[in-house]
Amino acid sequence: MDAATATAVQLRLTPELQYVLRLADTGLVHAQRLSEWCGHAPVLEEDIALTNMALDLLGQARALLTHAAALEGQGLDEDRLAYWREHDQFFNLTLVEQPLRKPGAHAPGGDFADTVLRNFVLASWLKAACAALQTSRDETLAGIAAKSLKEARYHQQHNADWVQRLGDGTEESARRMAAAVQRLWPYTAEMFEHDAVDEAARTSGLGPARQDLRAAWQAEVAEVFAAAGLTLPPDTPFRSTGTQGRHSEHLGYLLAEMQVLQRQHPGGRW
Amino acid sequence: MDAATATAVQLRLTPELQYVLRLADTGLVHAQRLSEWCGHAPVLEEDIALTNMALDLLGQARALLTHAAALEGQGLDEDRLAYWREHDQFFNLTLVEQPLRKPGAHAPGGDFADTVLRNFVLASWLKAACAALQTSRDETLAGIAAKSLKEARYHQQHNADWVQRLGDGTEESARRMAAAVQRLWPYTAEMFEHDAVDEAARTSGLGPARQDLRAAWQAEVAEVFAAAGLTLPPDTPFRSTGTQGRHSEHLGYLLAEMQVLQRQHPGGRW
Amino acid sequence: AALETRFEAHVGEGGFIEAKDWMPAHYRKTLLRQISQHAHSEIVGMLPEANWVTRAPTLKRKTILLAKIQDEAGHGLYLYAAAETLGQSRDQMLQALHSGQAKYSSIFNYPTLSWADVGVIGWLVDGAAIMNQVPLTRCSYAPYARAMVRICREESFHQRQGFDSLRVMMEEGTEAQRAMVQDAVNRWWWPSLMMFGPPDGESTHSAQSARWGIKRLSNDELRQKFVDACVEQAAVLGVTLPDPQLKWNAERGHHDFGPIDWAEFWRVVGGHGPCNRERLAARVNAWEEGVWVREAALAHARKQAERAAAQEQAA
Amino acid sequence: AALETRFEAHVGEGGFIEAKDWMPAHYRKTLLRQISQHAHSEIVGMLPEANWVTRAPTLKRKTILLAKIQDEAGHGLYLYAAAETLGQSRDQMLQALHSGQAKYSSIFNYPTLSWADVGVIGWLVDGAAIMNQVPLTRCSYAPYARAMVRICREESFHQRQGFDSLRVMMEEGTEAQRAMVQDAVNRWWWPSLMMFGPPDGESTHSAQSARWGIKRLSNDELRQKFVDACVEQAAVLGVTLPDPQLKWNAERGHHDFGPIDWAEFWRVVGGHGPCNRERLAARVNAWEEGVWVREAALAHARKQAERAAAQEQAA
Repeated sequence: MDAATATAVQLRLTPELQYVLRLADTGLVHAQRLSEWCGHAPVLEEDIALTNMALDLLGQARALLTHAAALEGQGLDEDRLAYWREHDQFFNLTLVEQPLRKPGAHAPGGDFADTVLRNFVLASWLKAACAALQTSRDETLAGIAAKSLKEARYHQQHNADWVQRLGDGTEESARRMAAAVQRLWPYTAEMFEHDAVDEAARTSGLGPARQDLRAAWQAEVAEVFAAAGLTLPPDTPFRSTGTQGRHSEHLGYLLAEMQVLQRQHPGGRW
Repeated sequence: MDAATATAVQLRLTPELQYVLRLADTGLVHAQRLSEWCGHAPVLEEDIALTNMALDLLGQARALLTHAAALEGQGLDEDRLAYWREHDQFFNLTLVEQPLRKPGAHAPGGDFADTVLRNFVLASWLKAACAALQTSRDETLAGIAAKSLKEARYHQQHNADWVQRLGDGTEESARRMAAAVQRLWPYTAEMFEHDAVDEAARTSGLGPARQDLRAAWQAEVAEVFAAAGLTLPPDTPFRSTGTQGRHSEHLGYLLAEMQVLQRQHPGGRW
Repeated sequence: AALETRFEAHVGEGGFIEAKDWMPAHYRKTLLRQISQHAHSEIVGMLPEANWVTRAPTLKRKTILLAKIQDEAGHGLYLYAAAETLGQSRDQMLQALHSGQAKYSSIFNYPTLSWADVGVIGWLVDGAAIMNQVPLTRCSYAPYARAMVRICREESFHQRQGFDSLRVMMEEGTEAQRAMVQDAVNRWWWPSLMMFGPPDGESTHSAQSARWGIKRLSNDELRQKFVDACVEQAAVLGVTLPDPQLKWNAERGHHDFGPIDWAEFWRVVGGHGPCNRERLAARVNAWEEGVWVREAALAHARKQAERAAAQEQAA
Repeated sequence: AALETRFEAHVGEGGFIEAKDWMPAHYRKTLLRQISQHAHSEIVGMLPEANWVTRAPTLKRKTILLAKIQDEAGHGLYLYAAAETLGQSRDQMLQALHSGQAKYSSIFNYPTLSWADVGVIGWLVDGAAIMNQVPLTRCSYAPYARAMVRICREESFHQRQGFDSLRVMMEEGTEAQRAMVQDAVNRWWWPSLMMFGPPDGESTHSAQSARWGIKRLSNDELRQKFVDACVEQAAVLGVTLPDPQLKWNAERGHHDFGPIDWAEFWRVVGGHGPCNRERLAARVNAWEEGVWVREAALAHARKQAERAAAQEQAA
């Protein structure tokens, strides 16, 4: 990229592109949050596991971003998309931009319970999505989904085990896990909302609408929660809207950090 | 500024310029850290006091940066200096870039004790510096110093009162203040180091060498520490080097956040 | 009862009530709730702006924003002080806020997503607040009226600075900056209209509030005034207000405007807006993390008092 | 005594010792200290690199860095496992690290100030580590030797990736990028030379270490090899090594180089380097913040065992 192309990306957005970016950006942003754990996990084996999940999701995100760039048709690539879009052109679930280990500028951080819970809930969702995406009319997407499905199964299992260890461990870990559930739950509703992007995807055979994932996800989460002694909170009217490009106050800071070097060195080669 | 001037600044550095930037950048970075407290102070009156100190220091920094830009002679201004220099061209005391309220990426944050202590120690140093700078051969610098001196006296008094309240308050506050002293002390040595920049300033009458400030500072800090029941830690061989342009790992993150909008909107008008 | 009759007559004639005057219990309770919730609004309102102070794009704008946030904290102080004259301590009021019992202006439950939001908050949110507050400068409860005079003056200044910030971006800025301003307007317009409260038909307590000089114009009247003013200001800025039904009605002498999504209003007021949980959590955390500080200050003050007493005895 | 003689003979002939073999107490103690400190170095060494992972400038570089950090954690695992065969638990080793008793490679007490530091760490720091470690692949203690084989292979890969990252910036990058690389080299060169330890004349334990196959080349020999290799690599990159006395000496067949600031070395080893306190604090905090997690895992495992036992009894 030369200095002339080092400018903010304005997407030519279509429902199809937005659908793919929802998946790509969710993986990218969650991988970014997970990488904050490097060197800080409670035990060395989990440092490796968290980095492993970050690598898997980053790999999926790269494949999806590369594919999105091809769909978008302006000659973009994975890095132009990751480093040169502004917040309102990201379409990740708001859940994954929430502070994880590190506090936000004006919000507290979370603990290991928040992390394994978010990993479990997200992996369960991605697993359901990837399973359905294997039959996408888009062969590239289907191929990415097939590979991602294996990884999602592993992430789901690994983190389900931790949710149970912590939910049914000590009094303190149970308390922390219950608090993590309270913090996370409102953001799960967005995982199953339905809009024109979902409708177009389902209708055209691109992939499942988010609603279509709810039953399987709910069943698996309920099972693990029961084994962990956790209660499913009631649904509320709260709806996060990151998948529409309208985010929480946290994404701006995350992108400022993630994108800083490309902005400091427009036209740089790495 | 148009897009053509929206590029990284390469300073034509002289000892005189570096001397002025040491003061300017120390004020700028400390004001940035203090502004993290907006809306989070233990009591409303202290929210106002912290914001007040941030405003005073930011005002001093702006005057000093404007003057530095004039000295530098390339047609820069306060914003080109604040938003377009990289970390190795900032010359603040390493002390002020350390995490204050917000944790660093890989380092814990501090508490209110860390804040009032850093405020007190810094204000005492700035007071000594400004008192001496009133007789600078540089009339602009002398004028800025005279105004800043009044503010430094107030900041020193306000925060000395808090150091005593906390040092001689409850057992918990005493413990926290003692821990804050341990964390801060190693960074105070840099306040009194001596190099070619200090030597040139003293010799030419631009202003005091840092060493010249030690006696007054030490006496005032010792007095307040004694009243607060705090022990002056022993000196160690540790020397921070921000005043030489070689910083800790924290400045990079601070600048990424502070400079993000100008980098996202080169040529923007605000 | 005679006291109450005399009170109502005094207030009805436009008379003022000071802290030491007799007042009905219901008046005291209503004013306490309104003034303390106004104070809470100032404090919570610092947070969406504090969210951009470390990223302000020039040192001048950073200075202006820090000063604005500081003013808002100061407004909180005046208002807590005015409310305390009615017999509750600040700590009790904060307890009510932190427990979720007391409310604050629901506009602050929206996130500030770009720098332009800061200017738009100055233009629209402070604008709406001023329109709500100017009548209160003649509120019957004098400590509140006096606080409102100071606050309105400072908030007018804030509004002008916010508007100026937007004007610079629209007139001198890049295309991306203009798009940022328009996007901020799109997101803050309807919530600003909701700041005037539910439609008159659904509002409670209005009659009594009007008699006590707490509310001189109705929600809908204030809202209409605001829309009319903003249409002109939007034209100056060159932004579009996101309402396709916005249109001058020569007959009425006002601008017609589209329907407000009252479901969204009640959802946000009810706790389910974008930032409700975060705003309250930030205030609660600041309080809890400050317990040891406040306790230390008290302990130190006690020690100082004991030392002073001991010195007096020795002398 | 006879055992010891046989041991020394076996090792002297290049023989290997496994965990189950007899070994002198002093050998066990020395290997335990060396292997555990090597493990600590891997873990602490993750931190200066973790410092740049959220800011990696491309997704490919982020991937490479995450994988490198993951490898280093894995190296820590192998090495703790190897050290545990000598009779101490990982928890005990970590306790020694956190208390300041056990050391880790002092190079990690320097800050990573720019992205180029990441590439330079790959080139110089991993390069020096490999040079120190290759001889250890034939160390007499077999579990350690086997771990070193795996680690050296992975670290060679890391070194090549770091070098490649620098090469791209130097050959294809902007002037600012080239300046960033040169600045990183200026800051990491001398500390990398210090990784080989004090001059031979001031080193202790060398004779015994040599006999036990822990150390086959002296500090100065390894350092010279490193300098010679780096001069060639620096020329390929187009960077200048910050030593005006660096010069080919045809007589010696090696490059002469300038004096190392051993005062700095001892100051940093002694705890007063730029990041010593921060590195240790990060590890201690991770440990302490993880207490509740590890306790929960233990408690859960106990519950599962009790449930399994109860089920067996019922069946």
